[in-house]
Amino acid sequence: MNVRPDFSKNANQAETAPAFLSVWDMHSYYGESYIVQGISFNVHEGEILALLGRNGAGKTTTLRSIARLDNPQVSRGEIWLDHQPLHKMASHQAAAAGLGLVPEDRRIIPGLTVEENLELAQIAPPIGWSLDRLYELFPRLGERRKQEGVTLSGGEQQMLAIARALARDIKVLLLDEPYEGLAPVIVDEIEKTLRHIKEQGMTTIIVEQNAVRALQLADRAVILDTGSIVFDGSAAEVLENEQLRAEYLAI
Amino acid sequence: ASHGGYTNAPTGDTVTLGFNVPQTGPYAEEGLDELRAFELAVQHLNGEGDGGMLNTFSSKALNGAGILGKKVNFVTGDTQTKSDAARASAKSMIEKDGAIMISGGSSSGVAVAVQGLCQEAGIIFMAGLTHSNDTTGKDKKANGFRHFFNAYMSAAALAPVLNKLYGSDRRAYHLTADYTWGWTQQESIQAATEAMGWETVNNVLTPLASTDFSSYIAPVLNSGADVLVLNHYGGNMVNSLTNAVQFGLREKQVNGKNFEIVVPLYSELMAKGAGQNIKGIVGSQNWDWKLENQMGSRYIGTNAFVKSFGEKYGFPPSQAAQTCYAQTLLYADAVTRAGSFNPCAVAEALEGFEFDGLGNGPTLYRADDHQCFKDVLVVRGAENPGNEFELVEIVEATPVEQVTYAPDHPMFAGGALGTCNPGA
Amino acid sequence: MDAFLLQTLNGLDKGSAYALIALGLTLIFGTLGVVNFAHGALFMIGAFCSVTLQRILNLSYETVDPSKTDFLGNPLKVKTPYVESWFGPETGGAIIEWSVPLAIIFAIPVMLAIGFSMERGLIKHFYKRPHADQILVTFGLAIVLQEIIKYYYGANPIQTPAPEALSGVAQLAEGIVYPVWRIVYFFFAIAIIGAVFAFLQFTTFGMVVRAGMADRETVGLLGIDIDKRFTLMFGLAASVAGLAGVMYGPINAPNYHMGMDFLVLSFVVVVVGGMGSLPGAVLAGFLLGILESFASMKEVITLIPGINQIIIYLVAIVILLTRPRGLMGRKGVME
Amino acid sequence: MGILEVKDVGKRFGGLKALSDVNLSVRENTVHAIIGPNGAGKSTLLNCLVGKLIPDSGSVMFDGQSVLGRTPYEINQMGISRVFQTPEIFGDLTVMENMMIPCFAARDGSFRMHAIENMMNEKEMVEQAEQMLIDVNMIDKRGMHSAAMSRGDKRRLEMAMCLIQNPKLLLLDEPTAGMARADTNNTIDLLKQIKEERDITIAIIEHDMHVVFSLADRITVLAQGTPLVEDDPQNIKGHPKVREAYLGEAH
Amino acid sequence: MFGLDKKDTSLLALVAILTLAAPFILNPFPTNSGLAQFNAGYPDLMQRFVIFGIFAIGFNILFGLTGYLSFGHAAFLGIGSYSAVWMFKLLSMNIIPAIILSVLISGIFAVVIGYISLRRTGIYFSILTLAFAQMSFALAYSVLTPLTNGETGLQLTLEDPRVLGQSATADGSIPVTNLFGAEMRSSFDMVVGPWSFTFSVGYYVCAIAMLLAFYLAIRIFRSPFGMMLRAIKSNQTRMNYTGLNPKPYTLAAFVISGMYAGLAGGLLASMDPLAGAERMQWTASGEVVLMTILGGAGTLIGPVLGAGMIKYFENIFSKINDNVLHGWFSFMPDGLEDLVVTIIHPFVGKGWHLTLGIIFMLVVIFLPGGLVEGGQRIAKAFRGKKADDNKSASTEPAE
Ligand SMILES: Nc1ncnc2c1ncn2[C@@H]1O[C@H](COP(=O)(O)OP(=O)(O)OP(=O)(O)O)[C@@H](O)[C@H]1O
Ligand SMILES: Nc1ncnc2c1ncn2[C@@H]1O[C@H](COP(=O)(O)OP(=O)(O)OP(=O)(O)O)[C@@H](O)[C@H]1O
Ligand SMILES: CC(C)C[C@H](N)C(=O)O
Ligand SMILES: [Mg+2]
Ligand SMILES: [Mg+2]
Repeated sequence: MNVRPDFSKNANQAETAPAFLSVWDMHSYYGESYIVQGISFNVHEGEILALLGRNGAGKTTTLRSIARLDNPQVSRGEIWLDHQPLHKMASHQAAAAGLGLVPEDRRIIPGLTVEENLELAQIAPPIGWSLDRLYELFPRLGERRKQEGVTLSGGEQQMLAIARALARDIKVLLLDEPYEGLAPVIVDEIEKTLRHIKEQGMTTIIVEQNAVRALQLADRAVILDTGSIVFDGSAAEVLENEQLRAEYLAI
Repeated sequence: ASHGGYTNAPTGDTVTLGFNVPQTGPYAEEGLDELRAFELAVQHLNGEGDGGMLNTFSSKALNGAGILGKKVNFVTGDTQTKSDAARASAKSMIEKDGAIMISGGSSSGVAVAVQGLCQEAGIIFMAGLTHSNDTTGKDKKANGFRHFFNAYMSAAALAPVLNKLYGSDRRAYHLTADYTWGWTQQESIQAATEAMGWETVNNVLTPLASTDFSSYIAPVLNSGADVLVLNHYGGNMVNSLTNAVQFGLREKQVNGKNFEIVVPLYSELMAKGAGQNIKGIVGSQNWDWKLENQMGSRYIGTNAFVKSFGEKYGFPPSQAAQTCYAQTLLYADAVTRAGSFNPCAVAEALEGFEFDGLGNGPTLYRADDHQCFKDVLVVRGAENPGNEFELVEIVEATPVEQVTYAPDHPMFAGGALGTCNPGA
Repeated sequence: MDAFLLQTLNGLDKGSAYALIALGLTLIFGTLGVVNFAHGALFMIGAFCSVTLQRILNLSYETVDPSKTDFLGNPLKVKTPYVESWFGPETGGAIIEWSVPLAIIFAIPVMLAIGFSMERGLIKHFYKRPHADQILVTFGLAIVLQEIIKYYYGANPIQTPAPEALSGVAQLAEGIVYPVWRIVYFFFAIAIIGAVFAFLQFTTFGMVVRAGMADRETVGLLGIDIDKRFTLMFGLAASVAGLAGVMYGPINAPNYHMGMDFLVLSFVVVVVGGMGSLPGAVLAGFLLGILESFASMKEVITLIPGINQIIIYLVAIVILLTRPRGLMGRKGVME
Repeated sequence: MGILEVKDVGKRFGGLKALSDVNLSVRENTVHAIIGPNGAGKSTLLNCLVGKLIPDSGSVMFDGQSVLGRTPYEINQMGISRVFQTPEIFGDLTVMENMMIPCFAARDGSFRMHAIENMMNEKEMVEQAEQMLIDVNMIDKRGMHSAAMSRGDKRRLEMAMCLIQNPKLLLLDEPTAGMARADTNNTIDLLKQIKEERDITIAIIEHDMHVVFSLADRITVLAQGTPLVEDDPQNIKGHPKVREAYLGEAH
Repeated sequence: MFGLDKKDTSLLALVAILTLAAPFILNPFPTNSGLAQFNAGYPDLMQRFVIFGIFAIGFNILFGLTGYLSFGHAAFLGIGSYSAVWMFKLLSMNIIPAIILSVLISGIFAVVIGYISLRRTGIYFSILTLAFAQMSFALAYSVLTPLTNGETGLQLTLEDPRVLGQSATADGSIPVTNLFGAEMRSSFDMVVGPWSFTFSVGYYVCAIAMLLAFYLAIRIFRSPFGMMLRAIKSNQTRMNYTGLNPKPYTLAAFVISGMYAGLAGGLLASMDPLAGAERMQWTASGEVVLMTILGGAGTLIGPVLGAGMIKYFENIFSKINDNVLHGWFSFMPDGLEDLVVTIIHPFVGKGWHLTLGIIFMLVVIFLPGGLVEGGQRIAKAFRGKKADDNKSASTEPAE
């Protein structure tokens, strides 16, 4: 097992429990555009972290960097998940190490049915929720299991994307705007699910424009602005801090 | 460049010849053998090596000191067996390298196209491999000369042998490559064989790009034909013959006779490609390296050439090599005799020129159409090759009289030689 | 009637070749999304595997036979293949004679190795590049491979005959004979096609690769090492092409440009079959093979001159205009 | 009589009835919101209006003319513009070029060849486009390669492209999904302003109730392919069926 | 100038200078030096450079802008050539009517083929165009021989009517193609010391045609029409929902590029009055695709560079034989000389294809944008550090 360096002192918050996912001084580029400009933060096991910021702040870029996708390129920095150095891995290895990303544009695979999209997630171990259990959570998907995934309605696709992440046995769930395009009832539903899996020990990072909702769910919040962290603290703090909300979240 | 009243008149102490052969594509092997011969000829002209056929050539004008005292240089090009590319290559030899004579080619289409170009540019074209009647028929040009034989001659030489071997009561089925050469050869063979009593059952044109001929061969089985004539060359021929053998045509009995296959235009390079399948199959050739040994000293020059070539390259020359070698020597000789590189003077020296000692026996360069007349070989794939080079055995050397035709023969009608063009 | 039957057989046979080449091509082209202009070259290399094996088996030592002379009048050198001297002329001769079937065993590792190294070394970097770039690089590669073969083996065709037992003709019915090797080829093609289908149908491999082509990134996010599978797929396709080439040798003697001769046609076959559809490629291969055979019949040519030269393209146009995605194409693949 | 009249429209996908007996009348110069659970058929309905799908039954009249059987570009030329659920922009072009294309379409119709006129010499159009970019707060991105923008920005660009065409009817499919709160508010303002200044009708699909209730003059709730209720926003909010099927408890 | 902005004007000016001075630029080596082998400044090759440049520029209007990859463009080149040669046979040897007819006839064919092929997109479109071109080729090669003279190619003969000219000249030759009397074949040699430069009428006619074609291409690239074409490549759905009908735009681009090909074909025949069927074969269509990608698809100058490069290899490298090699390296000791020649041998002469294949691979691997990108990189390297310093400023996030 790899040993995780202790970054915790550098994160500007009081350390209580050892961090589960650590991002240390991460810099990311799209080609020549410098997007994420050296950010560090920690997430603890079983915690929900809200990653907030305006359009173009670099939230998606941060999640993609953590998930080790080819683009953006992480030029410097370290990412550790449960003692494993993610920054040395390719995306499929990061996934095997326990990372699950629900990408912002859902990325339902064309040409595959709903069920195949889910089966695909269960080809490489470790396997998480069973299909039956997923269909229970999202009955609409069960009804449409033979339909081609990309012909689902926007909201249904979002459900499929989340279900697909849960179909794998993951340790950290990265959600990029999971509520987008979902009917309020469904948002409630998903929120419930997130709380539920949190109780079972899931660690989550959620990026969401609906900041209030996200903050109500989250334990902690990190606010990004032009690729740097401008706030790292408890979710409640943001909800209380008028100025912060106005300046970075416009709420 | 224009000095001396004709295109590319050599000014320095060298003269440049252009050898334009297929170096890529399906005829590359022929092209390379032609190049070898050209190189050898140039060496001999410049007095290097053993002199090859210079020693046996009936004209003694050449002395190994180049042409008219100028050292012979050469440039080479790739025709890619495409008229377009061949013309481009020839043009560059003329425009860039100042070539004063172009030789080579291995497809009649290409030869005709390049011959046309040379006519326009005022350059002598000494055709290499081209067998279509049209080259010295409807497409003949005053600046163009062909040493190689043609389809008519093949037919004239083959017909009596076929008659002797297979009888006069035969039904022939033709497969023909769908282009000039195929057409004229088919026409010639059909005419010659019908004249001796054969019947032509069918003639099917096959696309040049075909690789699998099975769908053309299969109908032969039940057509009632007992002879298959393959008017194919190169890869086409290797494949169609292979296919025909696969379909059991050679073991077949029709009308109480053995089924026979004829490949009117033969070459040892093709024979090599066709391997076992070629055994016993009859065709015609312009020349063969065993000619002098087997048919006597009428074909003097053959051994001298085989020796020079064989020692340099390690294997005997093909007919392609021989014809290109001969053409180069003939050109040099004509220049020397004319005392000028002027194409019109050269043409005059070549027209009606009678010579011997270049391996084909006594030969005439006929003035009317610039076609050489000489004996034609009827050959057959060797049943038991004595060695890896003896793939072809000579059946007969058909005397020149038998293959000579009148200049106005209908198969060659249609074009005019025109007047010689010195260019510039 | 016989003529019809014969042409159908011929068509099936031509179709087998088209289908096999198209099958390999569509694995790369329709599944990995790479326009592989070097596929023909892989077919050609397969054929040259058997040429090479034949050469290896024919490796000989020379003895001088003073009683005979060579073409220059020197004493003749006689060659005896080592295999014959090791195993005796009987067995040795048989081994040489069976070189084409033996070449299958020889070709599989060779083609896999070529396929793997080609994918790892070159193609891998081109998945995300535009098709145009893929065309340029694979075309360049095809030329290079072809020229290398030409350099070593010359431009002329080289015969790779079938073993005696499998050549000759078989009597199929009264008055209907057909070359044995072509029948062998047909069944060989069917077997390969069946094996590939089974592999892709009864494993998740096919689905994963298809998904990977549609969206590599997401498949990676699901923990799947798609690169490895792509490499394997490429090796598989190269082997299919290579085996098609090995077995094709006895039908037409291999030469260095046989791949280019088939290349354009196999693209047509794949597209007519429909992008991304394996059954489509096979179906189109057989269909075009049969149509081409019938179009070469004298009766047909007389009716429509030149039809034999254009039939494939004509049919391709008609099919593509009436069925937007070819016979069985999937939506969104290379549209 | 509304500017858009949808009568008895039905649409099936295989065995699935995506729309049945949809009747809808959108009055001129109003904002008509269509809401409903995921998969209710909202996007499908929009697709039927713009020629992307052809309904199995029923009729769609716009401005007194039927749109059925017309191609998408013809329908657009009639005055209907649409913003998609996932942004459809010209990714290879710059933001400014993206804006110019609808300008030319408005000027030249569906096809006209200006092969030797210089695009950027069309002063008037360029100015118009720039003004629009200012309105949507994107002028600083005018030269940017549009594929490289964050998704919120793509959304805004697409909307700007639709607005500059001066459509009579603007169809918006979740225009603010994924947009930061601040920009969402800007968008609301922009739409309001446009509605006031121009002769425009807007049909909007949205799951963000804040947007819906700020803008809509009239709301149709679609559920399982049929309109559940159509009413004023006030009444919808309190409608029990709507709450149950769609809004959930929070609203 | 000419309605172009500054950058385009200087590009056009640069290209104009390069083409007009080509006889100098392409003959940098003294005639007698060993390197003269690399001189490309003889009329035929210079003509080919610009003619295939025209072909590639036209192809790029379709492919570079709309992304529709036609695999049958050589058909239009062939049709253009046949039309021109027929004009020489029937009308007169003046190239103007011949070229006009080439452009028109290829245009007509392009309308028909384009109209049908453009009903499909992507690979399906490519295969449709390929099929049409292969059919044209096969027919020209065989069945249509009365029109095309099959494999040999359509040639002029002394018996052609040439109603507005003469069938044969006084001395019994076929007359030469000309532009109102100026013969395409005539040229003038300028000898400067050991150098020799050839100025050919034919070349300058082609060069001017190329400059016009290039200028038109720039205008198209910068026009609303050009932008529409790029929009089609980018997103046809959005195009449709913006009220634009992509079909006529793509068809127009197809026809324009077909006419460019026709022009190239007509010029080819004007320079050398022979039209061979091979110029319609798929390999010829493939060649223009390769030229365009090699140079840089979608760029203005790229296709011209690509065309030049391929034609250079075809004509110069194929002519380097062992003899020439020995000539170059004769200064070396014998053993070394042979070794060097043996090493180079596979890559030149009959091996020129091998070199070309390797170049294709190297360019596309290391210069994803084609030769143009190579040029840009060199330019950047020259501008040096300065650009690097600016980089950090420009890489800040956009917001
Ligand atoms: N593929 C790309 N190439 C270049 N730049 C990109 C690319 N994707 C995003 N960017 C730039 O990176 C910056 C951050 O983008 P990112 O998608 O991370 O923002 P975000 O915080 O997720 O915004 P949003 O809320 O709009 O999704 C933006 O300025 C964007 O323009
Ligand atoms: N091409 C198709 N084939 C099969 N089913 C389809 C197709 N397109 C849509 N559907 C189904 O039709 C239903 C309506 O889809 P639609 O996209 O209109 O929903 P929506 O109301 O826009 O939902 P959302 O708010 O989630 O975007 C969905 O259940 C969807 O799965
Ligand atoms: C090479 C030649 C002897 C035969 C060739 N096919 C021709 O056209 O003439
Ligand atoms: Mg984002
Ligand atoms: Mg929707």
